Amino acid sequence: MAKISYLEAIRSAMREEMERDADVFVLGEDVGVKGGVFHATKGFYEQFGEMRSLDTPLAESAIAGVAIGAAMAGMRPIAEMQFADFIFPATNQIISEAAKIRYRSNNDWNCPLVIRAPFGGGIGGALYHSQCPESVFFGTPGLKIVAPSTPYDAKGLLKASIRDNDPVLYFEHKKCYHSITGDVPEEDYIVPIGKADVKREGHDITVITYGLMVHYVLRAAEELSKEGIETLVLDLRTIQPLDVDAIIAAAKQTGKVLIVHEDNKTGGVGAEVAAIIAEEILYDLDAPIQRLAAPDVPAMPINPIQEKFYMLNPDKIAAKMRQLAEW
Amino acid sequence: MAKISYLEAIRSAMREEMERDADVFVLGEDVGVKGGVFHATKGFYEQFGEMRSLDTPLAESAIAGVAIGAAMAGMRPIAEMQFADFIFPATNQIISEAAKIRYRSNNDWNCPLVIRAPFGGGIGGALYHSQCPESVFFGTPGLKIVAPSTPYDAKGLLKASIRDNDPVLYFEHKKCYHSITGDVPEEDYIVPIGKADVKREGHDITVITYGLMVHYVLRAAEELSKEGIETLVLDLRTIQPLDVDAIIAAAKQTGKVLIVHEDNKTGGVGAEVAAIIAEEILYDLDAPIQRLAAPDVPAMPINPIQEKFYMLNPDKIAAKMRQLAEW
Amino acid sequence: MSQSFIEQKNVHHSLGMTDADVIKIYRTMRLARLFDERSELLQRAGKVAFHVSGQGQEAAQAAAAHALDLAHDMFFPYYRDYAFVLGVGCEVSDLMLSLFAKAADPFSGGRQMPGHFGYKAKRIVTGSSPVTTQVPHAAGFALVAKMRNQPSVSFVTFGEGSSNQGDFHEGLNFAGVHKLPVIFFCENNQYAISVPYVKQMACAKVSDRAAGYGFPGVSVDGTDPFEVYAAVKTARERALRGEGPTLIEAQMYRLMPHSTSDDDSQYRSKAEVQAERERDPLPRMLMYMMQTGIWDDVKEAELKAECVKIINAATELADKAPYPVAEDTLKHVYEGD
Amino acid sequence: MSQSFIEQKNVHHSLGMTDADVIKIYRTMRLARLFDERSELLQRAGKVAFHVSGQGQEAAQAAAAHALDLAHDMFFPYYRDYAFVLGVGCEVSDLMLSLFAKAADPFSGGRQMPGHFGYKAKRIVTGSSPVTTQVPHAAGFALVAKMRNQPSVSFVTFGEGSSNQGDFHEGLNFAGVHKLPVIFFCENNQYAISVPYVKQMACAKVSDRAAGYGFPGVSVDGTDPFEVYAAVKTARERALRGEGPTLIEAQMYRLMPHSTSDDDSQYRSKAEVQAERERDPLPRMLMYMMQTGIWDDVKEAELKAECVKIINAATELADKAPYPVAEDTLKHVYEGD
Ligand SMILES: Cc1ncc(C[n+]2csc(CCOP(=O)(O)OP(=O)(O)O)c2C)c(N)n1
Ligand SMILES: Cc1ncc(C[n+]2csc(CCOP(=O)(O)OP(=O)(O)O)c2C)c(N)n1
Ligand SMILES: [Mg+2]
Ligand SMILES: [Mg+2]
Repeated sequence: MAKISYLEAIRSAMREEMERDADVFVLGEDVGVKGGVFHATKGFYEQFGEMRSLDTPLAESAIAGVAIGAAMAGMRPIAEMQFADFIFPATNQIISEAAKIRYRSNNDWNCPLVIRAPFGGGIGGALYHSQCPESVFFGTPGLKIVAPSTPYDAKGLLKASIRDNDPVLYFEHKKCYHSITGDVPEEDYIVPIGKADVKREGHDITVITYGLMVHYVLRAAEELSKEGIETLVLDLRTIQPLDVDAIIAAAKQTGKVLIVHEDNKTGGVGAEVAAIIAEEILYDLDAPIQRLAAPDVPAMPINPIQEKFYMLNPDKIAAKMRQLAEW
Repeated sequence: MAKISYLEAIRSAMREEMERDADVFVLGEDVGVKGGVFHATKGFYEQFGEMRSLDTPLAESAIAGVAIGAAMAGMRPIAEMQFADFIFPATNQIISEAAKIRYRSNNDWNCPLVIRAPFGGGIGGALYHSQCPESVFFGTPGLKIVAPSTPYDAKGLLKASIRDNDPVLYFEHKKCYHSITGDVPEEDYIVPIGKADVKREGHDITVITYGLMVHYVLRAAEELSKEGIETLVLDLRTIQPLDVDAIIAAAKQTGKVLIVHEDNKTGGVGAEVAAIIAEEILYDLDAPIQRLAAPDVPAMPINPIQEKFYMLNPDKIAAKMRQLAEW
Repeated sequence: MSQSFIEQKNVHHSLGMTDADVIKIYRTMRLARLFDERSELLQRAGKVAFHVSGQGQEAAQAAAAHALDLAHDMFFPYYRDYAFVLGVGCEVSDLMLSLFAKAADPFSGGRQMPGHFGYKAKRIVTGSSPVTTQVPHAAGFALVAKMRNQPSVSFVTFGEGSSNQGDFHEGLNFAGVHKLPVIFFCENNQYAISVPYVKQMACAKVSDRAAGYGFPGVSVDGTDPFEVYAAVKTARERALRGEGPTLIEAQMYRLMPHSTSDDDSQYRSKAEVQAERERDPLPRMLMYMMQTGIWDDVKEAELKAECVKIINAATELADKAPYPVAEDTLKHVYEGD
Repeated sequence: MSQSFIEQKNVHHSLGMTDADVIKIYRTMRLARLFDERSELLQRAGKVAFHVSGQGQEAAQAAAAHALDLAHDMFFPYYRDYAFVLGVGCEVSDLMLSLFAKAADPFSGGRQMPGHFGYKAKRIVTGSSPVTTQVPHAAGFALVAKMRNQPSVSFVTFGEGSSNQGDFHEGLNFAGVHKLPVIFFCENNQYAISVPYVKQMACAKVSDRAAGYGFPGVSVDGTDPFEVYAAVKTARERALRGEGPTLIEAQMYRLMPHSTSDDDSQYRSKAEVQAERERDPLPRMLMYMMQTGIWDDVKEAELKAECVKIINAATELADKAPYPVAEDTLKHVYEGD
């Protein structure tokens, strides 16, 4: 075990997969010579050469589209969207192409592609360097979507994504890059796509979340624990396909469910989680299914006052959890 | 009152608004000389001239982007996406631009744009001429989204959309164009955005739906009525912002809720509707909140066997409604 | 509007083509045309729902296919490319099964519209309806060919209207920067559904666009199979030498309405279409072969009979073939399901 | 690398410009540079979080602004265009309020990053971060000018890297087809963050791309305000005559790292940057004015003092200005909220 940062987990997952499999390569804006604007691919250019850490022109639809072509040709490309906010020019390639290649060809072709996209806010990134765009792609069958919260999950899920034979959107939280560190095995491992993880056991209330919010929820849970309230924290890890069994089990365990996400509330992943619970185990519930999420405004402002107002934090989450516990 | 088709309702709404307001114009692929591939703009070229029924190059991002520019310049453009399936190249313009213009400029600029997009299946359109893409845009604050089911609503909502000072996505169901007719007032009227409509009263079960499915649900409700089950049918009409009050009232009325949509189940609008109900009135429910929707596959196949398997129909809906009633 | 190849007797020899090459190209054109005409009939008879025609575009398609390496190159055809896919090894029965949306359709198992190709065994990459998405894919395959040092060229086609999409620009630019082995082949049939060339773009030729990507653009008479063949051969050799892509614009005319759902009298005159029929590549190719002496009425009758037999057999096969099973709708969303 | 305008004494007269015109452009450049340098300092001092620099691009920006009609034209600047927005009427205090993300920021009320302009009263259309989305908007405004027969030209800027986006292609094509009054102004500063020109596109000049849209493309020395002024004037007149758009490429160099978050030593040498400092438009413009006799050391000192005073006042104002109110986060999603 070694303690590494979330960013290093991502970098080492890619590096190890590239060392293991010559078909793996990265492409994107500034991923080559510079090693990525967040340094996720630092050293790759030197180690693997230009063609395997490929600086592309500033054109996301081409980055996705060329990667899709390369994936169909038998490679395992990792395409980087510099910020998740800039994934939208590639929407057509992702939704009309990557997601539908296996299905439309009746299994003749497939598309083993990973698209990495740094997402999320709280870093003074303003409207266009802070977004959580997962709900745009969530609900498009054919895509897998992951959003790890810890270095262990980040590394294991990225390896699983690279080895997956279908397209995976890999949302990595920018604010976790340096602020979150954790133990990671020295040896090769994966975290399977589609499996949620109980990050904390508890019998009073259940909180279901993913991404940066996992850490905020855990902090809030610490706080509540001092007050005698024990929280089960389920980290979805994979957003699509959702781990329905784990969601049901976690909800049943306490009968009181809060779903927390950084993305705005309406139409978010939390809606589906709530709908699943309401459909499957309504009678096991002891309280209405609650959601806590960002307000329904287009994106977070840059000034610190409004960014803070927009973003959730452990205090806001703890308040809502307390309410639920007292229900 | 005159009995007109759903398509004629759309066409006459545009024509009347263009006659009323010189700032209204249409643009899109084949909307000019040909009058649109579905003839929604038939006669406009002759009546309003080339500049107001503008044939564009085959480039959806430009259609949206130019329309956004024109809208900011003070016009009221109606941009047609030839099929809703082809809206995806314009995603960035819609989500990053149209939706955020008012917010990011702190109310200095706004974008009174309508994007019309024929959506939905059951017409042998295969994977790429049948899709329901509303869930991709649903949950993006700053956008309004409507999806009318009747000629009355289609006309009234299109007029309201054109007069709205914010961007509206107007999803019109291709299969309704000729198959659905209905009474429409001779005089000018609008249907307000954001208001759902009870299309049938009932005290046994509640079905919440929109688009083509409204008609299928009504047919199923007829059927069930013969069996003594009376269904309240709520037509959302506007998908964003959802009419929360109407949803809550309709759900409360019977305590048994089924949400039906043509779009695939996971991450659909139905998830949000279910989540709202589970959050607001859990204790008023007499049954789990059910959803009936398309299977989670990328899109419907063209062959009639699988298209039929994919699409909902009154029988499949009636079966599910019966189940709910007997709960 | 060159009549040149008809007037010349041995264009094909000067290009290093044998008589058999010419006959092969002609056969492909003939087969594609007959398939196309049959499809129109089947649609009108209500046997199939929809057909999108490639009539008028067969010379360019068949000649291009013949100029490529079927063992190494990768193909990204668009929906009118019946002659092209026949030229690279598809059977008429494949096309018919797709037209009838039957389970045995090798392109999609009856899932996609007709004209949506994809057949790994034939090196045809799966395509979709939203136009031009295949252009970056072709660059992606070419990138891999370059990485793996394989003698493979990506050959991708699209209409002139589609050259206005962002993906055209981004795909050509990417290929240009990395000098990838791609042939971008624009079938300029003058219309994007109802919109004529002048309302689609303001440059005189689609090939003018190549200048913005730093590689050659050429325009050829797309009704002249020899011009097309030569251009594709040249582009292929250039690509294999590592010199990068070429944009070829094959100028032609869409003889039929956009699809069986279209009424072209809404936007163009019968007279215009009639005049363009003069350039129909099929009779002109026939005339060339007759004049060159490699063809005669007997051979033509034989070929026609053979082709009709193929079409009839394929139609019957496809008509009788089973549809996919309903529950299979759920298959192949992800690996293993 | 033309030194021409410095060597010539009266370039500006030959272009019909008065001495006052030249001084105005210079003043704008000077003010922008000082603002830029101050912003760097403020960022390093931790007073503000982020700055994106326009150093090296001021000549092109200031000269272009001066060639436009501030009462009729519409402006679509990109994030480095401080000199441009100052040239069309913004105050340094506007820039500072935006840099500090204060409530009184006229561009966004403290919502957007610095360098994200938008100010209806100054005819500046709101912009965003995803590059090139503004290009079709500019065509949209120009379409409206054409419909309403207004003497208004859309002037839109972007980096050369951004000319690889689909929206560049689609926007220019649309404007070309409809001969819209737009000036597409590419500030080619040789880098897209770390990616140098040759890895971005394979054409020799960005202006080569105009050929694909059927309108003129010209490349000018973007460090020469007179070349830029003349090109913009010509393009504007052409647009007003109804002859359509022009693509202008102003060639220059980004003297600073991409932004305060960037370390440019990761991808370019100090020597390269040093060499390019020779072309810094500011000292060269000063030299021109000195040589021409319209400027002297005293005037220079006065101007500098005046500018510093403006910058100081603006900094103080912005520093002390209040942030937006937390709950206002919820405002302006839709009309009336
Ligand atoms: C992205 C997208 N938008 C719209 C359509 C609808 N559509 C199908 S074909 C076509 C015209 C294509 O014109 P062109 O590229 O010239 O090819 P042609 O049909 O003339 O061969 C259009 C608009 C589509 N398939 N994809
Ligand atoms: C669509 C999109 N992708 C990525 C980015 C991140 N990004 C910001 S600036 C930039 C480089 C822009 O280069 P260029 O267009 O040459 O302008 P310059 O910064 O050199 O002035 C990139 C990649 C972005 N803003 N938008
Ligand atoms: Mg065409
Ligand atoms: Mg640049």
